[in-house]
Amino acid sequence: MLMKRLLVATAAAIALWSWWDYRAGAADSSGLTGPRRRIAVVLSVGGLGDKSFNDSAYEGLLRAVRELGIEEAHGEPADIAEPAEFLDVYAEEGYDLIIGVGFLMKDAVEKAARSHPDRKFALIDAPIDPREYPNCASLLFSEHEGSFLVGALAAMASKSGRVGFVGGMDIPLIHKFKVGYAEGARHVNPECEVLVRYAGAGPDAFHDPVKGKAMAETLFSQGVDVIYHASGSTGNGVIQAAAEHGKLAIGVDANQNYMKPGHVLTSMLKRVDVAVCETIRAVCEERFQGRVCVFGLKEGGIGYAMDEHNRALVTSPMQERVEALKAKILAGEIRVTDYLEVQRGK
Amino acid sequence: MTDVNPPAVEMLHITKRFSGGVVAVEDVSIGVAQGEIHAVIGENGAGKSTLMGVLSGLIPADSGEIRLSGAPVSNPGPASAVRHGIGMVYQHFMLIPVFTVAENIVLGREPAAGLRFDRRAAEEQVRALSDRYGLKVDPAARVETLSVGQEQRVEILKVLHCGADILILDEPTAVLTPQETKDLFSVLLQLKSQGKTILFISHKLNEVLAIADTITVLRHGKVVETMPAKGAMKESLARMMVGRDLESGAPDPRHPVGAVASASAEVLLELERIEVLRDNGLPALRGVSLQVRSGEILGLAGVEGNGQTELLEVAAGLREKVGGEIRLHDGVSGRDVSRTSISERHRLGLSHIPEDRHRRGLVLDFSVVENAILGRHRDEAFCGPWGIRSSADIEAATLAERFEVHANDLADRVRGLSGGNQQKLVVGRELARRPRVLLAAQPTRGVDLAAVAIIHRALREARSTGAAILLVSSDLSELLALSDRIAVMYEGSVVATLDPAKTTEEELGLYMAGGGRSSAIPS
Amino acid sequence: MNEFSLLPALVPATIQAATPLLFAALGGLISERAGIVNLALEGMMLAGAFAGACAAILLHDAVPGHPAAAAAGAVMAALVAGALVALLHAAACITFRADQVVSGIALNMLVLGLTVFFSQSIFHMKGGTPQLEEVTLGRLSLGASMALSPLCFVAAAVLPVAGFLLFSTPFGLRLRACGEHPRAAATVGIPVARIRYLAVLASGLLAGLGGLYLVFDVGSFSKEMTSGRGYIALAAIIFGRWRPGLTLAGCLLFGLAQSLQLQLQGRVEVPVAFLQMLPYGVTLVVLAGAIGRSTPPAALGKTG
Amino acid sequence: MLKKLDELSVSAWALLAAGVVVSLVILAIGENPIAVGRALIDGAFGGPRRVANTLQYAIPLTLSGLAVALAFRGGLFNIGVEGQLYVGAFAAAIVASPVASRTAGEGLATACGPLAILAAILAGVTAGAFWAGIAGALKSLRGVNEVIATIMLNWIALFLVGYLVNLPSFKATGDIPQTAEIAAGGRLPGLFPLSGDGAVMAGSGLLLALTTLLAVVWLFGRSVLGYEIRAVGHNPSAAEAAGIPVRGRLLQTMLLSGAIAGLVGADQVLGVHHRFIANFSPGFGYLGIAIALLGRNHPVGIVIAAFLFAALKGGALQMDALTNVPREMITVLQAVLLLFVAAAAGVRARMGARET
Repeated sequence: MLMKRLLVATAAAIALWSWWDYRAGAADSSGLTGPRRRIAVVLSVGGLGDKSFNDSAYEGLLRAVRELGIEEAHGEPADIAEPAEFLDVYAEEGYDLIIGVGFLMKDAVEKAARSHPDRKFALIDAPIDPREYPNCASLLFSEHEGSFLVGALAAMASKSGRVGFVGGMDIPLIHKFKVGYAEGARHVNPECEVLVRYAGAGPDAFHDPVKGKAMAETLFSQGVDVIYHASGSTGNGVIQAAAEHGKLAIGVDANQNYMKPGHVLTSMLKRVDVAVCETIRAVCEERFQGRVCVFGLKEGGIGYAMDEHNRALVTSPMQERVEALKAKILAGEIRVTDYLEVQRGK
Repeated sequence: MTDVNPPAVEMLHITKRFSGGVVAVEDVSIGVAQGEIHAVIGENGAGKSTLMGVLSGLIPADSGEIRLSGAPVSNPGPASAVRHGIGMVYQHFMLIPVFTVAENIVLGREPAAGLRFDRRAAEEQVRALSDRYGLKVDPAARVETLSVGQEQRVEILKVLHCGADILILDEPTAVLTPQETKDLFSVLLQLKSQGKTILFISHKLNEVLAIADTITVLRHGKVVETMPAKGAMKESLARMMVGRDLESGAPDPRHPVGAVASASAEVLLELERIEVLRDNGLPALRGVSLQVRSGEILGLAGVEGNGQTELLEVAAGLREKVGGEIRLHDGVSGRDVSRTSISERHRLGLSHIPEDRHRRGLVLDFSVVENAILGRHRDEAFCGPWGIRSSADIEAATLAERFEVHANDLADRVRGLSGGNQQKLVVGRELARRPRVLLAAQPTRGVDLAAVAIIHRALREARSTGAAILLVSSDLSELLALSDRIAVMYEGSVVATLDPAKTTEEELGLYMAGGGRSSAIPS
Repeated sequence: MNEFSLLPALVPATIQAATPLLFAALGGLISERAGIVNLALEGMMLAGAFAGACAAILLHDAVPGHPAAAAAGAVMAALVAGALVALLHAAACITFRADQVVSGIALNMLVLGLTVFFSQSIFHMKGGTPQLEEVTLGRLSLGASMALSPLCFVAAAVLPVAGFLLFSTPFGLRLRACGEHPRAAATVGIPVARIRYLAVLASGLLAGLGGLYLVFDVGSFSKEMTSGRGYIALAAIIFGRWRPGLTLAGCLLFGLAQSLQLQLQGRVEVPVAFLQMLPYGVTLVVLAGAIGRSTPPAALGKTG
Repeated sequence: MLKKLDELSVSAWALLAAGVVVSLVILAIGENPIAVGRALIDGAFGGPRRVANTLQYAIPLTLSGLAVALAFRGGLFNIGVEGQLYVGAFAAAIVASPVASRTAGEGLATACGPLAILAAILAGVTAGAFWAGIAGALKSLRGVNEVIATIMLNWIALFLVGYLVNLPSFKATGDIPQTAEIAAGGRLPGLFPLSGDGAVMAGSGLLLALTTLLAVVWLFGRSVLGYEIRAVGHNPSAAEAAGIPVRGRLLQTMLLSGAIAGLVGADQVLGVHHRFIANFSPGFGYLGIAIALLGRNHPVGIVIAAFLFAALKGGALQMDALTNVPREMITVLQAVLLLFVAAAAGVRARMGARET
């Protein structure tokens, strides 16, 4: 009897929810004709909504849908075993290109590339040997170059001469951001101090905004007034803290300037969207090949964000100076340390 | 009495079934007049407590009606019962140990000063109430520090504080000394004189005849008769309770059958200056020394809470002691088993029929077979390299037959068995060990008379084969019928050791109330 | 490494880390004092966080320009959502007499799933919401260096209120009676089920606020953002031996450990992991009775 | 026997009810529950790889269900399986990796392999038992509620292994907090091929699970230890009076439960990931609670429940990959299921209680 009442109540609650459904019309704009390429993206653990890495990759996929008329699918793994399963599912379902997002997926992509030699794969952020995996492209970024530029901006904007860095995990890939950033800051102000914090040891470290905020507040309390984060959605907390404390944050991967206008100095743009969309374009134009592609300043894969949200923060002398630095890097006059290369060289 | 005033309480056609179709009370109707003491008597399991539970609203009836002063109670439940002035003193006290006396008593109708609970007013109210009825308690004391008798006073005060006009007392004397019982009765008479209506549950006929105005006899969930107490005969009441004459085959208690141990028989169990603390840190046993000889039943009398339970638990190994020695004799020399594990004591020939079969005696969710070997499951007879052997089934079947344990299937859970069958299973299992020493606590509590007879027979048989039996019972007639000697305990000490042939229930009662310290016969 | 002393930053950081815990712990305390184990605190917090974020964003979209109204709506939504989960827990535990621990675990799973489910269907974001933009609760300044969320003060105010309610009012006496000996309470006419429902409901309201605190702290909702704080609150209750004052101490201890490990990073060579473990270890030690005996309400967790 | 069936029917009804509730939720977001159901089944059983995945996922679920159920039978609620399996996994990994990598490629590897595997399994089991034993010891010696103790220990375990795996001596080079890969000789071998070409194998973890299952069946069906554990679980006072060392049995129950949890970890390391990876478990320990309850603590029921959950997981992934229904729907389904089973059990217990 009570059970029945409970069921009725649940149904009513659900009906209420569906009535309140906020969903906009389906985003499917499939007006295109012809045989369509089918492309799948397997996102990094944490999934969509990080406003940086994953969202950026997804943005690239959607752009390909719009511009190239492909059919898309995307998977959001919930644990470390699932990326491999998603890759398998998409390969079996006959997707032409399957892109793995994030260095955590390296093993899984290699394995999938081995067991599905007739499919094309791409991996973002970690190199895969094209001689061994000819059906596999790796998409790498010169994060150190972009980090150098935002580091220079940070040092210019800092009044205390003390800038901060919040990383997700204490790992080589994040060190690459940190080292570039520190070099940029010191290039502008050799006295500049860089305080570094990491969110944690597990993949969770990239989606814990509560912790990100606490870390940023700690850094602010220690005299830091600009913080650059390379920590996925953990950085949302960093930006929030900057807004609350009247300090500055620097976004990463995607343009995060809009998140707290006036408090995000700039964002280090890592155009995962560009890399994703270009790789898809290569497949559509039948010129995909297994190789390591590096997206740097030169390729437009890396940059720093300027828009109406940070116009007031970056004065034109500052911007001129950064542009000069950028030109020097492009010209090879400044060589920013690539931490990973140093590691490999060791 | 005229019919102008409707009875204070009327219960009409009350039926209550528990799951499994067990009928607790069936079509029971009783009426209680304003200002009388109405006793409800019956054997254990006759439905007395269930009926009163229905009246107090704690147990919802399946059908039937309750009327108070002629008005039907529309929405029965504890709250409504309290509103209608019904208060019940439960057999198992409904007190909160960590609350103070005052908090317990005013709970549900607390005096308040603004939003705040007015503790001082509460204590004042309790003091006034306890003065008025002569029920002395300290309102600020925590209930967990009180004695059982004091707890009962708190319970009665609680009911009075609720403003109850109708008091229900469920076996109130079970835990009291005769003196405390006398005090209780004078309180009840005082309450009656103030116009309170009292329902009194008991199975002790003497008490009922002493205090009640009207008696209702219940048997198997049905009313046998309601009659005025004046002129009622003890024997006929007893017959109504059990449905037949009291077992005529019962041996005369003054001439126990079986081998009576001589003073020279071997001492098998020896307790020396045992000292034990209660859970609350107060002394429970103050240097008790006892010896039980082969072929002897030593009865242990005493009001509940005077240390008998603790004594048996210490001997069984279930309770720590702070002083003294326990020796089990194996024919040559006594071995101090104070530090010996329970299973080792079992091996040395000790058996224990626990006082509470549900708590200590049985695993209710185990089958009859599994319970039949509980404690003996590591014996080679039942246990092989691959686990428990099928010989356990045979053992269970044998036990069931010998002790008349009625179960549909030996693989059924014992939870579904009646209390008598459960108890017979426990007794049978413990005796099947062929113990040299048997500790028997309340072996016949709450079982039907047929089961009592079987259990008594089994205990006598064990004695005749040379076992030493230490028997604790709150049923004095049982003690007198079975024991070769009776030791009386009072406040943690043995105050007397008596010869059952030369004593009476009255004399026992005197000692149990702490009325003297002497030893009638040497132990 | 630098001349900045720990203390000025540590105090506000500890208070901020302890606030959501305190909300949940006080709720749990009330519920457990009434005899209902509340493992569902985690789910209640998460539900409060999600509903609060949704309300803030949707109201702000619907009626732009009134961030204060949206913030008020968020508070209401968090309270309602926490209460809804509490209602389910109460129904399961009290009406259906389900195992309280199991019900708590199931509800935590349920809320986790539903937040992702609905964030997907409402915002097309899996397990997250957009930024709250200008909807905030603001900050109240305390001296020069301390500006705290108003919710910190609410939590601080709820503490004595809860303490007064539990230990100084007739209602509190009845509530504790339900947790100690429900049958005894029932026999004197106390509506045990109703009081237990109210207690669990109170825990839902408070835990909902605890979740909301997190949302306003970071300005958006993200999947699993409570990350075990409901369980930590439970530990704080045990640490506090079911007393409000000591429970506060427990919450502050956990808050301190959390902020200390952030403060000390880069300063000392103590592995962060050990600082993170510390409060859990201390709770175990407290449980083991090494620091005084901890006695839960007698009827805690007993069904029926 | 009839009673057992009756008890499982509660689970079946709960499953049906939960399915109805979740279908309504799916309808509410405008999707077709039947299509979703088809995707679920296809994802779980459509093709050898998916069957293999379902099987592989059912192994840890069965084991952790057994771990929880074993403790339940002994009257203990082990919420700590998650922490225990992490500790077990890490122990197995550090034992397996040096042995296996040193002998990799050499003739010795084939000889050492089985021994290394055995040693690693043993290490995992021991470590899991030890971790559970802490809660067991606290329970039996100090009367500490094991629910809270195991929750605390879960956190400590997570931080501990998270710290250890990042130590230079254990961490493999690279960005991921994981230990070095175990060489082929140190891994659990494939058991039998599931696809024609032999590319998809059923892991020999299946054998581990089966052995454990049979051991648990024997433990509670016939063994004296199991009898005593159950007696303690149902009525510790009576067990004590019967001469059963209650405290010892409580500790042993926790040890055994933790040992099975450790086996889950060892299986994941040796048979699936071939290394320890931080945060590898998708909550096997917590799912084990749901599975034990759904399977009514009965080994057969647990296997059925574990396969159900494993199929749901595989199907959910497929659904997530190819439809608009988020996979958290499965979490919702499991939660509702658990709630219904718990409520139904409560109602039955109340109806069955004899009040006197």
